Amino acid sequence: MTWTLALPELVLAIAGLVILVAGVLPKQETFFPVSMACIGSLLLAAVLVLGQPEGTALGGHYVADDFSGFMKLLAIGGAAIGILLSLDYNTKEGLGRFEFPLLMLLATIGMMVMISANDLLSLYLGLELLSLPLYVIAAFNRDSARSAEAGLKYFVLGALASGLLLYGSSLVYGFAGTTNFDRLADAFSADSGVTAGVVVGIVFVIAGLAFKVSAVPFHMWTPDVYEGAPTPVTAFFAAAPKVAAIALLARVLVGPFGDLAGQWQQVITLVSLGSMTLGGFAAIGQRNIKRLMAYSSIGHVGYALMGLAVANDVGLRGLLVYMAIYVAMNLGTFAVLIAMRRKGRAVEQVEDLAGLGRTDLGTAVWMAVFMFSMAGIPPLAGFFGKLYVFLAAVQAGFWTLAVVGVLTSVVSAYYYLRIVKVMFFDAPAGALDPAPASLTVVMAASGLFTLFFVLWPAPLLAAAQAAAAALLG
Amino acid sequence: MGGITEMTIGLAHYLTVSAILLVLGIFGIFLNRKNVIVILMSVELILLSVNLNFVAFSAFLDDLAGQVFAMFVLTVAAAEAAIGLAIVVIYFRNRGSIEVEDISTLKG
Amino acid sequence: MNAAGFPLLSLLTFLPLAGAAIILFVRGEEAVVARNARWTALWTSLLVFFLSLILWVKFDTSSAGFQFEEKLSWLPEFGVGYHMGVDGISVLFVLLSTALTPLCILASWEAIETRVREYMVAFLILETMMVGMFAALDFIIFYVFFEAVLIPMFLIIGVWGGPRRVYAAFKFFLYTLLGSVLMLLAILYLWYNAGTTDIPELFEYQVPRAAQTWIFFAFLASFAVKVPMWPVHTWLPDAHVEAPTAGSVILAGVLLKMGAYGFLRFSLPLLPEASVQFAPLIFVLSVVAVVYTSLVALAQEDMKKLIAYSSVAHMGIVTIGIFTINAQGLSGALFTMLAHGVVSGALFLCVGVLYDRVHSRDILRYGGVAKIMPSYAMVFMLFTMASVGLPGTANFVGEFLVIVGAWRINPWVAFGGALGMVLGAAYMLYLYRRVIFGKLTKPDLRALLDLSPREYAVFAPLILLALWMGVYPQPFLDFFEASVAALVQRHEAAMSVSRLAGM
Amino acid sequence: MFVGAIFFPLLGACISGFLGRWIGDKAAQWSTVICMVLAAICGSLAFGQVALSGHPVTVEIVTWMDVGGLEFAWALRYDTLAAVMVAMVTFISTLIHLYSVGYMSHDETPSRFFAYLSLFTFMMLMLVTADNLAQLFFGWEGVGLASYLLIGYWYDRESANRAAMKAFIVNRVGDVSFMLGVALTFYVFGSIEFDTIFAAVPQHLEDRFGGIPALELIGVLLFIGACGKSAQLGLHTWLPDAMEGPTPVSALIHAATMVTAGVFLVCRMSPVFEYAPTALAVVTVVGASTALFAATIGCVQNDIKRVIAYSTCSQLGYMFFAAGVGAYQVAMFHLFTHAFFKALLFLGAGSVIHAMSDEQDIRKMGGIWSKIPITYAVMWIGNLALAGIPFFAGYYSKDAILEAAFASHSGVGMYAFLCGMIAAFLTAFYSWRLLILTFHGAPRADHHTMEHVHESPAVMLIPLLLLAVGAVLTGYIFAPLFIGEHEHGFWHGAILNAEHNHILHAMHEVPAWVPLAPTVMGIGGIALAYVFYMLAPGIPGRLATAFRGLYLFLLNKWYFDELYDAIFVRPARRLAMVFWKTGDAQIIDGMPNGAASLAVGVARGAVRIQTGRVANYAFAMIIGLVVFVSLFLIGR
Amino acid sequence: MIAALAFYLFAAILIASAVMVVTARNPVHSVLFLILAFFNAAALFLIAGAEFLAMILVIVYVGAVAVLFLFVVMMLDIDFARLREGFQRYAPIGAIIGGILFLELLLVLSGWSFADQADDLRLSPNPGASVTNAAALGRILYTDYVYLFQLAGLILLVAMIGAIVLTHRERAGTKRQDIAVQVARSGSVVLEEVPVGAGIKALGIRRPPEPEAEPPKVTHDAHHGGHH
Repeated sequence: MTWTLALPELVLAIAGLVILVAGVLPKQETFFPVSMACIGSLLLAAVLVLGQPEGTALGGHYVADDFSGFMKLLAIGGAAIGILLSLDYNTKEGLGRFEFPLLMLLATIGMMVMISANDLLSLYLGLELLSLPLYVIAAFNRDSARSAEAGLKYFVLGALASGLLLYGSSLVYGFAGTTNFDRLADAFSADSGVTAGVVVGIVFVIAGLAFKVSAVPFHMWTPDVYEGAPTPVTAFFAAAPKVAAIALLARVLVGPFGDLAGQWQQVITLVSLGSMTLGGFAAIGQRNIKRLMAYSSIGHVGYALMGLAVANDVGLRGLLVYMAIYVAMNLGTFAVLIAMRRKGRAVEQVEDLAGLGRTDLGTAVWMAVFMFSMAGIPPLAGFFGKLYVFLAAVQAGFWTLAVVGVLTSVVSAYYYLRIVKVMFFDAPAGALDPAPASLTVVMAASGLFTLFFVLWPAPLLAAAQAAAAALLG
Repeated sequence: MGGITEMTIGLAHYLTVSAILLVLGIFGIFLNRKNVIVILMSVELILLSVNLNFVAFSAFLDDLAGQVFAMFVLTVAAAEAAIGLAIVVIYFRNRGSIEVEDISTLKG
Repeated sequence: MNAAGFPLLSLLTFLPLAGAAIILFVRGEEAVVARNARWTALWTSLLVFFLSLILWVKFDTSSAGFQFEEKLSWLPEFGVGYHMGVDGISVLFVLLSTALTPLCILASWEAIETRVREYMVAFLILETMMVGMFAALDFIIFYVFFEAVLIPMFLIIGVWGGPRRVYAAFKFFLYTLLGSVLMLLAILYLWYNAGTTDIPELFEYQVPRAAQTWIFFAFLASFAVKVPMWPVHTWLPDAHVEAPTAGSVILAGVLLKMGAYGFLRFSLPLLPEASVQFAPLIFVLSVVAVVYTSLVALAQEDMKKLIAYSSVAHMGIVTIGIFTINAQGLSGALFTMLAHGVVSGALFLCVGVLYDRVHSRDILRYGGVAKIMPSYAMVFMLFTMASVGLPGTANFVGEFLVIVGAWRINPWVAFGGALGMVLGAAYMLYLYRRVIFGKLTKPDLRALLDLSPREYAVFAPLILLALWMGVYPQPFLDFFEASVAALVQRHEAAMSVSRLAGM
Repeated sequence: MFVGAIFFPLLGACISGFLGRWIGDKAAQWSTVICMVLAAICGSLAFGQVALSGHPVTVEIVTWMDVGGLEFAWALRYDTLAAVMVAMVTFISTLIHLYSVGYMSHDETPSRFFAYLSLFTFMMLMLVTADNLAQLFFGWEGVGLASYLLIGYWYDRESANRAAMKAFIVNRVGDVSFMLGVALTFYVFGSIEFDTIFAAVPQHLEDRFGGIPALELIGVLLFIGACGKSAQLGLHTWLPDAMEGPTPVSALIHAATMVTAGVFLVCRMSPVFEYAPTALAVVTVVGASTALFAATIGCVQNDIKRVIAYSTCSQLGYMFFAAGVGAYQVAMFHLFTHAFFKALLFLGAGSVIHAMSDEQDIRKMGGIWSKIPITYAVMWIGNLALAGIPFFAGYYSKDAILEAAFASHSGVGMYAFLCGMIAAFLTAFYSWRLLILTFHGAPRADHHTMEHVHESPAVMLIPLLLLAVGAVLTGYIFAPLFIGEHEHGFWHGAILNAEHNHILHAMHEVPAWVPLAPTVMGIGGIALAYVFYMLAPGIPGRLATAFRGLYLFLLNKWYFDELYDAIFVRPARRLAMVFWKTGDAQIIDGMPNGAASLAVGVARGAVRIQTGRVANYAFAMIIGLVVFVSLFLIGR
Repeated sequence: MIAALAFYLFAAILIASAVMVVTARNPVHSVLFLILAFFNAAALFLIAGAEFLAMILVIVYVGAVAVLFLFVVMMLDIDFARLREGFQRYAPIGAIIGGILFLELLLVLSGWSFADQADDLRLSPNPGASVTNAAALGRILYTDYVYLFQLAGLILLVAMIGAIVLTHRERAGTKRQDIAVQVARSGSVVLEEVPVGAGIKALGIRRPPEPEAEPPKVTHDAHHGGHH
């Protein structure tokens, strides 16, 4: 058994245990060193992922390929930056406890398991390993009713979703007699076709996963949880887990259920349409910027799923590129949101950004870059994300998706612009506190990526291309 | 073992029971107005129905994977219950109530 | 490599960005920063302008092909590359952009008092986008620049604009965005069907007849908004009114040309059959635009709004010219675009002169200005007449050619276009009469100073251009000649092929 | 020489316009005058060389446009037609410049005035020497601009501004037609250069455009353009209002030169018109009608300048119908003589106004002939010429016109003849009405004004005298050249009479009463005026009350202004408001604004689903699930 | 036959108790019915031949999880009287939706059929009567499923950390030895007055702590100095 294939996860798990012990023992709070250690081990894992060979291992439950490599790097990156983002905030808000980065680390293991899942069982366990820490950190600010409510909602609905996923899995298992993806693919490629039962099972599975990516109509938790959870947690939610869930969705649908594409495409299309539309409209009236970002992320998932709905290499490539760009600009945006403090208190209304262009030009410029990018205005990275999914949709003749996509992107541009407007056009509402270095670095890094992606998009595209090819086999 | 095949109880029976449990669980989640713990219990019901499914399939396929799956589901369900209850506890500490209707300050 | 011997177009495109970067790194006291920003922006834009004169000198007017080409691989496996180049159709617009920018910066010298640094940066970025758009020879690159213009312009309108700037900025942004995203779909379709987005290569690709229709409308959605054509023109008056003077100048001078340029560059060569089929629609819309917006202009009480509506009317002439698809019409359209760029830009500057002094654009607020500002009155008169299309000024040449060209297609279209001459005279003279002529009854106007040396410096080049283009337009026309001829020829070839296929 | 004649005025305009503020008014004025003198010398020399010696020249300056077969240049085409005009324009313009030095001596910005005046002259010269339609249009619009500027010269007068705008816009209406005519010309001939067109006319006789013979259409379109400039019936409304400008302007532009551009155009395009009989008929009818129509109005106007303005309008009508019946030479001749005596009349009127302290209403004048004898004398000469009294300039040309009209033997010709005869009678009548009311009778002005009545200075009188000489002699001197025996050598092909056109011969062979008739009519008109205003001053008033309707009709200029106001101006304004307030602000903007509020509404709706209740959320999930499952089961 | 009867019996009780779980007014009753449901499910497992799972269900689930529920329900001093009766407003339509779902499930489940090659695709076929259920599971659990087994361990770890991090509090009253502080201690003794009654709500279950009023800092030295 070539257990070494799963070295990144293994190393990360061991690191997690070591850090846990190391974090518990000292008397004083070990938040900062533990965070750093977590980031370090994540980076180590990233390096290991880069050097990971391809193959299947551990009883066929684990698979490593270009796709998993791509998505894992994305997820790990998102997680590492997520921890980085939390440093300052948590300290100031009194959430500076070492369990926080550790839970993120464990969640990251869950993501990696999900991404590498090659079996319904590892899918489920990975998902749960991701979800449980998320439930906890959503409620991490335990003295805040909002945080607790966010955690509770997320938990209840998450449990329901995983119940549905499981029910679907059981039906699939019941039909094919196996939970292994490769074997499932064999079962579904048979000429005799599939029964209604298994198709229903697949719908249940899709529903469970759609919950995790917060796609309509399984998105309802998103705004509430985004708003209630501590901001760094929201940042984390919006980035890494989404990547993992999308990866999982792609892997499940394209892998074992690939031959049933005709069946699930319409579901994904509907989900994508719904998400884009809701993401476009619902954020318009929002005043809480985290809530706004929640709707925005729903919309983005809709665009990404457009690539999945197409279900070919172009579409998957678009999906992957989209997710990569989405993660980058999202982290940058949240770096700005986390930096939003006035006189030591975190603020999160859109109006609190008023006049930022005058009081803190740097932050405002980055924020504007992210907003324009999310709106899909070239030459910023967000445009290219959209470009590739639209290309796929147009190419495959998914005109409804493409047209609705571009139209909702115009609608959504409105609320992104509103933020720019508030920052630049409105009179200052009092200066925000200066952003700590860690946040500035994240802003600048993702800002630069967003700005200059246009110059050299080829590597990302090539990687996405390879990953898509790997997924399609 | 292996006596299952001789029985008159068909797969459909199990599946039907499980489906009823599932629907009951779902009802418990979205119809009840009482307290959150009941929702958690409904989740348990759903998981139970899933397990029943797995076990039934496992039996009729004569395959152990289903049982293993069910076992893991049980494990995870336990973990989930622990965390869920912990969250309920802190929620209660904050609000002094766990009524379902009250959990609605975040909205819009 | 190209006639200049170095990547001239890229330099022109990205040099302003370098200037913007320099400005961004200037720190210090606000006044010092502002001064530095102004000078840096001015010198950068002047440098760009002088560099762009190389285009003027070295451009081979006898060739219809693309010149000063540059190619870099960007996404080779997708058939997308960084490809720059100009032909007779685009070269003068590059020059127009580079020429107007320094003037705009000069015009904003004192008008912009707050956040000068950001303003100048936005302007230089805007220049990059404009030049890049006209020089791009790859559809995706084109689209990138085409859309990116929105960002600086949005900020310019929104930050330094008038009281309703937020509404105007949003309207401008969303309107144009809505149009362009539909075009994006068409681009994507072409991209994957032709396997490339390189414009010269795309020209080789024959778009299936069935697809032409909807691609045409997708392009129309984008370009019509940008032009703007009736009835999607209402963003323009709002944007113009609220934008700062220099913003209006650029908006009228260059941004409006982007739509028409798009028609010329893409709709005609790529979709010959659809262009012919829907030309009547365009004609109807254009004639309506000419008459309708001219009438609306007549009723305006805001100087800028009036001129904005006049822009719509003039652009109606341009679209008529484009869809005549003959040498006169196309040349006329191109010339009108250039002329309109100069003249309406200058008119906005004229309004700006008064606005800077009185801070009102209300026509009724003025009267008898000629008495105290005779030089200004003269300049304003000149551009008023140019806008009216008096022979000997820039606009006439273009309008004349368009009408001659349009007559060959349909005399009624020519008549409709020509009606603009009467109405144009009506609203422009009405404006002039109310602002410049009349009795000087407003006491505070007596204190106004005539044009300052800086303002002379801004107007002088425009006056020269307006007259030069009117009296001796041939040097400009020479630039288009070969390219327009090639365009017409290609179009006719395509039409004859399709006719053969139809038989 | 050829270039100088054209560009000296431009030089003068630039000096005066741009440098006027630095060099002072005096220097500016005189520099323009000197430039004009130089131009006049050049013009006369050119006239000598081209017209008298018969050496037409075309000076090409530079290519103007060359677009896909549409090619033309800036060029000065000196044939006799142009040379006549150049000489006449430069000469009269010089005199008027001179006159203005005196007339405008009390003005605030004379340098501006002289700049406009010279600019106008330049544009006019460009017009007449154009060798293609585009350049002609350049001059055409250029004079329009100058006219606009000069009419609105006193820009703080509301009425002047209005008049200036009206002039420009009404002209523009004609110009549209002109432009279309040019476009059609290009469509038919593939060129708009005169030489090419004229040479190609025979090949295009049968061309039709939209079912109409192309040449006819060209003719009509160009003629409508000419109507605008020459204030013919329908587009004449601007001319009387144009009298808001300073009097020299009225003399130069609205009498002698610019307004004749239309006639010039028709003559210039004679090779085309010759083959467009219907167009010519239209020209004739419109011209004749205008001649009569304007004359009727002239009889009741009270503003001294307006009377002369309507007279101009009427005389232009004569020219047009002369051209309309094919007698282009005659039209040109009348144009030529008319320039002198009409300029004289206007300047004389200016002198009167000057004397009367800027009073223009003839009802408030009278009894001043002895105080300004020279002015009185030249006014007499001018009126005699206008009325066509033998041996004055007008006699030769007007007689010839009426003969030509009679000789054409066509229906429209007879109509023209009839109108012309009546108009001749009315012309004489209103001329003497003017003369008598202005100079004779009891002084009706107030005492103060009367005390200040004085003769104008020499700088104004010299031009008057020179013009008076012209008004007396030009007819006699130039008649043989223009329409007489030397006609062929003189015109040298600048005007084409087709083979079928023998009008110039036919007009000499009319019945004997025809040449006499105008004189009789003229004398009759004078007599009537004498009766009405000298012998029995009560009659006009009684007539006015007796035929009140008619009187008001005439006084209000046939209600043309009111009509246009009702048909065009007010509806346009109303339409403009409707388009703006309803069309743009509500309907068109309604779309984006409506879409925006719709989006907000949708957003509210979407947010309302987000109740915050877990159970609802779960419910939504289940609904989604059920929908998808159902879709699948149904879709399978 | 007996098995069938047993199945029907247990299934009926299972469903009935499940209904009671959802509908019972008192959450404590719900938990108890849940336990009953588990027992019956375990019986069904037994009938299906999954003895080990049945045992686990009873021992682990009923013994730990359900009791945990019970514990929490009892611990939170819920005002049962206030608990709302009945269902959500949209109960009818909800019921319809649920009914549709149920019917659909029945539709697809009643005619269940396996994939043709399901037999070949099985990962861990039942070794047969020679091995007990527990042994068979044990054999594969630590070999084929070791990866997942470890993952499950991690999940439990997460649950542990999560439960602790959420609910565990450093109570104000407890004192821990902190050597560093002791070493760094300077001569003075600082006493703080603890708010009266803080310890009543034991076990850390209490309302969110009111922002504690700054306790009046009384320096004993000064106090002493003042009196003596």
